[in-house]
Amino acid sequence: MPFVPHTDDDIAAMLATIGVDAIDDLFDEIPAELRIGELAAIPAGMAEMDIARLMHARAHADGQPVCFIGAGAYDHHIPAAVWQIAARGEFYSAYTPYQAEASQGTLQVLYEFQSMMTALTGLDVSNASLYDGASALAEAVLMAVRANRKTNSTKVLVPRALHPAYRRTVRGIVEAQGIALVEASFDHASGQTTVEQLEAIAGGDEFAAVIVNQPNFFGVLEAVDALTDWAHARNALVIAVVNPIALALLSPPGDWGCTGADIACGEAQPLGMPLSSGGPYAGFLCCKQEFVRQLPGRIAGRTLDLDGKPGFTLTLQAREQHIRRGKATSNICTNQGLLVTAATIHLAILGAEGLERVAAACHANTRRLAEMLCEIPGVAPLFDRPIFHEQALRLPATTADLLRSLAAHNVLGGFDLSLDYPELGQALLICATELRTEEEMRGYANKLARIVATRTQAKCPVEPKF
Amino acid sequence: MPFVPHTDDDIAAMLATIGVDAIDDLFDEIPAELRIGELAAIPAGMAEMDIARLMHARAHADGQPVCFIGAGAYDHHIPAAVWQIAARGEFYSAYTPYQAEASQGTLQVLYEFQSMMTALTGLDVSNASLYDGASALAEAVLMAVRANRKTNSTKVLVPRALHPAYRRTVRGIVEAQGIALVEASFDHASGQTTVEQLEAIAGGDEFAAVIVNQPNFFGVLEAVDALTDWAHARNALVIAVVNPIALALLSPPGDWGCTGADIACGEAQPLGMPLSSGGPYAGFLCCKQEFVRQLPGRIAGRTLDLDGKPGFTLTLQAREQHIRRGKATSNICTNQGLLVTAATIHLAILGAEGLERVAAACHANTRRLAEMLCEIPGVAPLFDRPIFHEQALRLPATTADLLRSLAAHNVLGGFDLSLDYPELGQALLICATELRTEEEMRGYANKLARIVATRTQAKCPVEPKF
Amino acid sequence: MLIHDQSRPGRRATAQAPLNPPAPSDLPAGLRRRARPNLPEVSEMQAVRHYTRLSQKNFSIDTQFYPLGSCTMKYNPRACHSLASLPGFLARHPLAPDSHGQGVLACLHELQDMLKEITGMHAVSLAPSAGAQGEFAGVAMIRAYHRARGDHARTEILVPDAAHGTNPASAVMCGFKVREIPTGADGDVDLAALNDAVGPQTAGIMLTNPSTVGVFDRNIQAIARTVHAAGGLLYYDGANLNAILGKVRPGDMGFDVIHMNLHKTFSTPHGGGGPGAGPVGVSQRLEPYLPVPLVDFDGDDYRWLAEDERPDSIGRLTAFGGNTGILLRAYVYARMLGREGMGRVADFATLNANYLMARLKSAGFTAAYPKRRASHEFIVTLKRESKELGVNAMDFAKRLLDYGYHAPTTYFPLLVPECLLIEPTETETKEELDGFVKAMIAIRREAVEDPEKLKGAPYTLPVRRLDDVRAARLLDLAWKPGSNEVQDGQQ
Amino acid sequence: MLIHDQSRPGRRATAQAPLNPPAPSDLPAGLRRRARPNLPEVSEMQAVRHYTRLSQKNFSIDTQFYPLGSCTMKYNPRACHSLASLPGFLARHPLAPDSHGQGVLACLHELQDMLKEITGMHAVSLAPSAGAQGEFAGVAMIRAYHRARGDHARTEILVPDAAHGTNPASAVMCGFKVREIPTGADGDVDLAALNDAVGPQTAGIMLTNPSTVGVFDRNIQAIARTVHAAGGLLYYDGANLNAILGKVRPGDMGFDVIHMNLHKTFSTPHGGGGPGAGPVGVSQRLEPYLPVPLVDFDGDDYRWLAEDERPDSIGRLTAFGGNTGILLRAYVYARMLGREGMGRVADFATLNANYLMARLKSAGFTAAYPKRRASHEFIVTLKRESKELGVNAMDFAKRLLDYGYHAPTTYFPLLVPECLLIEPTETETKEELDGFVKAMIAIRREAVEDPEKLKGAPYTLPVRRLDDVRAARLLDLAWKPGSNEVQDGQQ
Repeated sequence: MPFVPHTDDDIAAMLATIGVDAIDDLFDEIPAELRIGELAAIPAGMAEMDIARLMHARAHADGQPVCFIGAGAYDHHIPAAVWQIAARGEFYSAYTPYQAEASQGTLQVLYEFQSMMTALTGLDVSNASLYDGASALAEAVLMAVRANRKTNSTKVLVPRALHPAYRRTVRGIVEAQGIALVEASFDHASGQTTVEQLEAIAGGDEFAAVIVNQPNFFGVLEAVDALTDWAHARNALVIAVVNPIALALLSPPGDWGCTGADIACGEAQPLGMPLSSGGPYAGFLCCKQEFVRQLPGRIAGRTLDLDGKPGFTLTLQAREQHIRRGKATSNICTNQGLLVTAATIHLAILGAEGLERVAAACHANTRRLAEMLCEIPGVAPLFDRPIFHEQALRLPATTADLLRSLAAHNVLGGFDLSLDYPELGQALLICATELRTEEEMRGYANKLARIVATRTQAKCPVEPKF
Repeated sequence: MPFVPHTDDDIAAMLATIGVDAIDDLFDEIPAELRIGELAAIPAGMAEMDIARLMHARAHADGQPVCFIGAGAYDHHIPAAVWQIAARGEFYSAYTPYQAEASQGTLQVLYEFQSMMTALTGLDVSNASLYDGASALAEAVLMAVRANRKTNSTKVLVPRALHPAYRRTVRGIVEAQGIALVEASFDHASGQTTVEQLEAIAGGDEFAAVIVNQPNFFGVLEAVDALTDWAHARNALVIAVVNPIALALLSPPGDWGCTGADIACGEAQPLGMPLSSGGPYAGFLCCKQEFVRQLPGRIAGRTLDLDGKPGFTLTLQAREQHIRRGKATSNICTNQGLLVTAATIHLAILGAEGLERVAAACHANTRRLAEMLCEIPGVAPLFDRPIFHEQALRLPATTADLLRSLAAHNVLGGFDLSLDYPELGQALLICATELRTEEEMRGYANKLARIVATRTQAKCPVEPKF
Repeated sequence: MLIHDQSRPGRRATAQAPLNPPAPSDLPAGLRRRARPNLPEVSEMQAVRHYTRLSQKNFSIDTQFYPLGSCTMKYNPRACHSLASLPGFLARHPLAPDSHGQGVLACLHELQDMLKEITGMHAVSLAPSAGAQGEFAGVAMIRAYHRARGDHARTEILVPDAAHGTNPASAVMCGFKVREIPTGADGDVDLAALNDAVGPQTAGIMLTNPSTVGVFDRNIQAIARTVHAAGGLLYYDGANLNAILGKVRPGDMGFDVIHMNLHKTFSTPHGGGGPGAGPVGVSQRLEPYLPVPLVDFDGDDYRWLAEDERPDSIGRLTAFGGNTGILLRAYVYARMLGREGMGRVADFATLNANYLMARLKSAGFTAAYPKRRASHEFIVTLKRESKELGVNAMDFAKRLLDYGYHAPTTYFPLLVPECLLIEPTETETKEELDGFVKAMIAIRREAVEDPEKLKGAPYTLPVRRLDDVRAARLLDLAWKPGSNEVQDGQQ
Repeated sequence: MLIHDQSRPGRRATAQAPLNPPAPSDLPAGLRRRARPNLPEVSEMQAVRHYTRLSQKNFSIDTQFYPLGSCTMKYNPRACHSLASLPGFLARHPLAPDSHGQGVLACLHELQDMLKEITGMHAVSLAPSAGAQGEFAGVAMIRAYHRARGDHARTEILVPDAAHGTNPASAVMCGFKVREIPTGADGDVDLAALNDAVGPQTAGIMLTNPSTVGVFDRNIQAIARTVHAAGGLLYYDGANLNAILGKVRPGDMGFDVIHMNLHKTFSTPHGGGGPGAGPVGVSQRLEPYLPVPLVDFDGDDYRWLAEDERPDSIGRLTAFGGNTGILLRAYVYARMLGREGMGRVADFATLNANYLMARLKSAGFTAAYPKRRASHEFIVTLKRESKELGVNAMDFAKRLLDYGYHAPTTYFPLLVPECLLIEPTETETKEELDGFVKAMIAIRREAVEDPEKLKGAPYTLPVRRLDDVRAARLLDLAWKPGSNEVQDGQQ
């Protein structure tokens, strides 16, 4: 009986105390016709050494290709200390800190995380995490609609240059509440979302909020000050979607425009979370002090104990579902606490300067890789504006086809923009984090050059008909 | 400055407090002509992410061949819990528990380890570890010579069927103290060390101790009761060398013969320590109560505190070098504490029944593999006696050559007995632990069959000259 | 002391960042931040020491008995962590092609299949990140189902008063109104009230069975008939699935949709508040609406199915595939348990709960539903103690911490006054349960002899009882430079 | 409570052993054990909880300042642990062929080279498992050297009175007699006494420099000349190498053989008492005698050299290659430090020690060698406090634990009465040192106001002061069934 400590003596004594003859008697309130025999389709149990063998083989099967995909999840160095500490039983196997006195470790970590996220975003308050960046944005949209007292609008302006999966996630989560998402395109030359475009699509309508992401999905830097001021001028709140590594170098949402963005959210994965096929990650959500009571999710606060000694506790729980039920700011309960622990340790170890170095190294590597790839005939930057940390490229052949060939050589060449943005033609989004070496980038460029050459040659015998 | 926390302000303030101008002034007592410039041959420092890349590549370079070598180090399953707990900072980064009150964790672990080792060996007391099995045996020999009050002999009888590396290690460590090691051969048909052989080599001489190992290096089971009684009849102490996994099933040294072995030692590696190219492992050393003051190394004891509450402390330190200096029982200071922690957790998790299952599975796998290999023409058991957990085989071609070919196919086929025991001809020692699957064993047998066939065929054109 | 208080300008863990990155001089000055963010500047050792010491201030399953009702705090096998953390799994980018993910996809597909078998549902999606997101997805599928049928009148979701707060919150997030159904005196749903409540406006009902009062609703078949007859669907909140694993299946009870909390029943770590994983299972008619992504297997290869192949899906709940690392842990756990092990979970979780209830009853404590079998959990009400001794459930809870036990869930469910909801789980020993009973008796004795002692508890933890009112009033939610008016005392 | 006290017959962590191994019925009955060994029978969770909680009862570098003189308790970088624990390294059998070990051998060979450069020696063997084994190997090489020259009269090893106890013990293990050399009043070796002691019977001298009294022996060149002139060799005990890393090299000082404690200078973990690693370096004339195995590199491949290729070697110290996993940790640490980082170790270890000594002196404490520079450590003598206040060094040490600091080394070296040997290491912050000074001052104030308080310390640890005399008298060294007369109190 794996993980069950009962001996035969224990069972006999316990049944006698209860006053029944067999464990099965304890299920006698379940209607007999509902009881099942055995779970036939479940395989027999395995010893740890056997499941270990299976899992090693499967992990091995996934390979470890050289990864040049970013697109919302980034292959960063994680200090060895981060998970050695986060995986300590006291963090790993603790519950939500409802009994504050027995959870000061977790609670102080949450408070420190909140402190770090407010420092990074330049906003006043932070919650203690949501599921991921995309669902955090959905919560930000719901929050903005609730919080905007200047308009009654339930419309939100969403840039098309926002991550496609984010746009889909937000749509799925908020539309049931009658919120309308209006999509604003981008300038096809610059890759930027411009005030002119917003103006054109907005017309005379009111909006509860405008989403501004920096950099945008193409890696292009948006004119965040202008966009923020435009939104505020129309009484819309501004929701910033930002990459926490980029914030080491870029203007924080709290500084955008004349009065700053109102809400900032994003994906905390770059802060110490392994790629792990997409999760667990953590979404962060910060806002100005005036909106704190609309902020969903758990929040830790500092207070005093009976002896006047400082301590930490979950606070503002009256907003949450376990108290306020149907009237809560969100249904979220379990969040991503362990990932927040990792992110907090990660940020403490790196500090502002470390984070800045990571950001600078990623940026330099991506630019270097783009340079190398652009030496290949037909490969060129898609947009003419400054980028950060990701670069969109135009390709001379079908992106999907090129990526497939690269993958066969164990290179993951980037994100295929052509599917979500058919208007861009054959296009690719690349990213080279600080972990990518010159050699790996050179290897990618050489392989792509050869593949492109094959495709171009292959066309030759067919094309010169005229 | 990796791992140095000093800021410029700190340095200035500290130098001012000391009353010097520069850190270099603190080294002014070192004769100037001895000061060096820089360590030119040391490469520049690396970031963690860079050394991580290098180490991943090197670990990968070592491959993960399928291992059928035993010969003193065994590829056993280690529960995931063992090292997740042993590597906790409080165990990993603590010093020797000299301040007992601040080291109750480590001290209780040592006491529990000692309790487990005495249970396994059937002896009264255990120390808290030595470096490895071979050096533990060297200490056991020194101890036996000191402890034997019935003879003044400094001779020790060593079976040739003992691990060759153990024999070499013991020789190197004890001979400087004038101890003579006398080697006793084994019966070439049975692989056993017999009383007759001992008798023949011993003649009328006295011995301080006789070493008995069970199973012996060939995996052959020795008649330990007879050997023990023979030694005791001649006033020699008996030093048992045993495998702790085998002790789950085999008679413990404390039960050997009429009065039991006096000292037992061995390699604790099978109890939760990774193979890791040979270390760190841990040697264990147990003995009868009467010899406790001759037992080298640290020992934890249970006692009471000022409030009468039980606690643990290092005890009998008066035997040790830091108190007794040149008159100590040994020079050992640092031992293998962290490995003992792992072994203790490992034994607690497995328990006697778990250990028994591991032993039975290893034994069954080795027998099964031997069966498969013995289907190959020319491969046969080397000895005719019951074995445990390892099996010696006769081969139809040069062992080293066959092993090299197998290794090229990523199979480590066993230990080449031919080098240390030329009298055995071309011979191989195999071991298949509980981790080896039927498929892996079948793969080994098929590969060896093919290789043997090639060698035998290759001989044909050359040999039939007559 | 906060990590921020240990910060000194210029200190840094130099080994942890790239050594000499080129300056990003191409970034437009106007878009760059003017000042560095105020993050702590500490050495690597300071960070390690700080967070190691902080961890020691937590209770956890690895250190204490944690009988927190409705939370299923059982042993998290360490192998689940190490095997889900193999480099091949950790390094895989979520957008890597399926060709470079056959290992992880095989695990996920088999997990889908096992969860179908366990729950008796037709299909499973692993996408939801936690229970509440599973609830959202489930209710969204109910909504999608009715809408697809053109049945726009169904605007109401029924929820028992004992339900978790997430149930009504999730229903509201899906645009529904919530109608509460009372619990009968015997702990089962009040059938008459249910009959009165159902109608053409009923989209569905959300039920936990065994319920949060710790009993199995004996009328579940009648409830299913009633709701189905009215055209509504049944939603199963899987928070208490541990109680019935291998004994009875929600699908067989008549449920149309279910979420599971893998961080409860499948023992993935709670991590101080998460992550979880909240897969949803559905009957055949709801299958088209499952959230994406799903894992498909054609006999040769595994692959993700996304929006383009699942046009009727309620969509995507997070940017990528959900909490994959947690799903891998659940997979390892499920494979170690196997067929036999799963039934034993329910057996021994139930045995432990009934034993603990019997012991506490015979020690003079009041069970809220004394005539019912406990499921895997049960409620003790301290109403009498509160009245007679002036100490409440919270005082008991805080004092238990001093005895080395985590407190049970307090003041939930709301319908039982001064309640402790106690869930011992199957992984605890009889000795541990006996120790808990001993502590409860000792605390009641203290309550008689010195009630003030309880009101001051805890005494042995890193802090005494904390002032929640002050926390909510002053809202000190983040360290700011110079904001250290509240500071740790030294030693 | 011992793990044994939690044992119940038949309980077991079933996932951890093979499920259905065949019975070993072929084992002769007479050789089988009659009864199962009395090992604890517990569940996996019980073991995890027990050892997790035990760990919390330790002080450690990861949790406390640990200024234990001569032990170099500095930060153990976590990367060293994770990178030495990569599956490829852990899975490698010690007898696997060199073809399947080029990765690990490359690391070891480079480590040999780095240690040569750091120490100024001609060749290095990584074989010794710890410092004492390194000493044994070093002295054994001295013995082999003299014997090879037919110089059998050299039967004596000189050892200063301040030396670590391992020095004389190792010399005796190699068959030598030990002659003690006194330390002068200024902390340096008494040169006159040395001159008197050397002679044709002198095999060598074992020195630690900086010595265990925390000063660099300024006469080291004269000592070397004296011993060499008498035909003896110089052995360098590398316990204090941290103090001079990158500043001065034992080889340049005139030493012929040296051991290094990688668990000190190269920051591998102390692990509650080990494992360590004690590589030995030698000058050219001792090179043939190095213990095996050694790692050789021919420009293409790395390979182990063993007895057959090293006929004059003193031999093998353990069955296999030594503490390889520890050597890998040291390698990672050395590569992270690099050329610049190594010099900084000595710089800041020395800065911290001199700062702490200066602060304690100005707070009124007595340095044993007040006119000398501290090396990386220094001695405070509490002789005056002992005489005037009746509290001794041990009382200070125990009371420091209550203040959250591990005690310095007490009563070593033996020649300084009531001494505390204090080594802060380079990885501690100024704030931590200041906190320690504050605690020392506070404790002295307590000693004045309430000396009994100190004698009862510690108060805040899992146990009060332990009775060592009882421990040595009653010798309770192992749990035996029914032997629980000494039992933990509950709660």
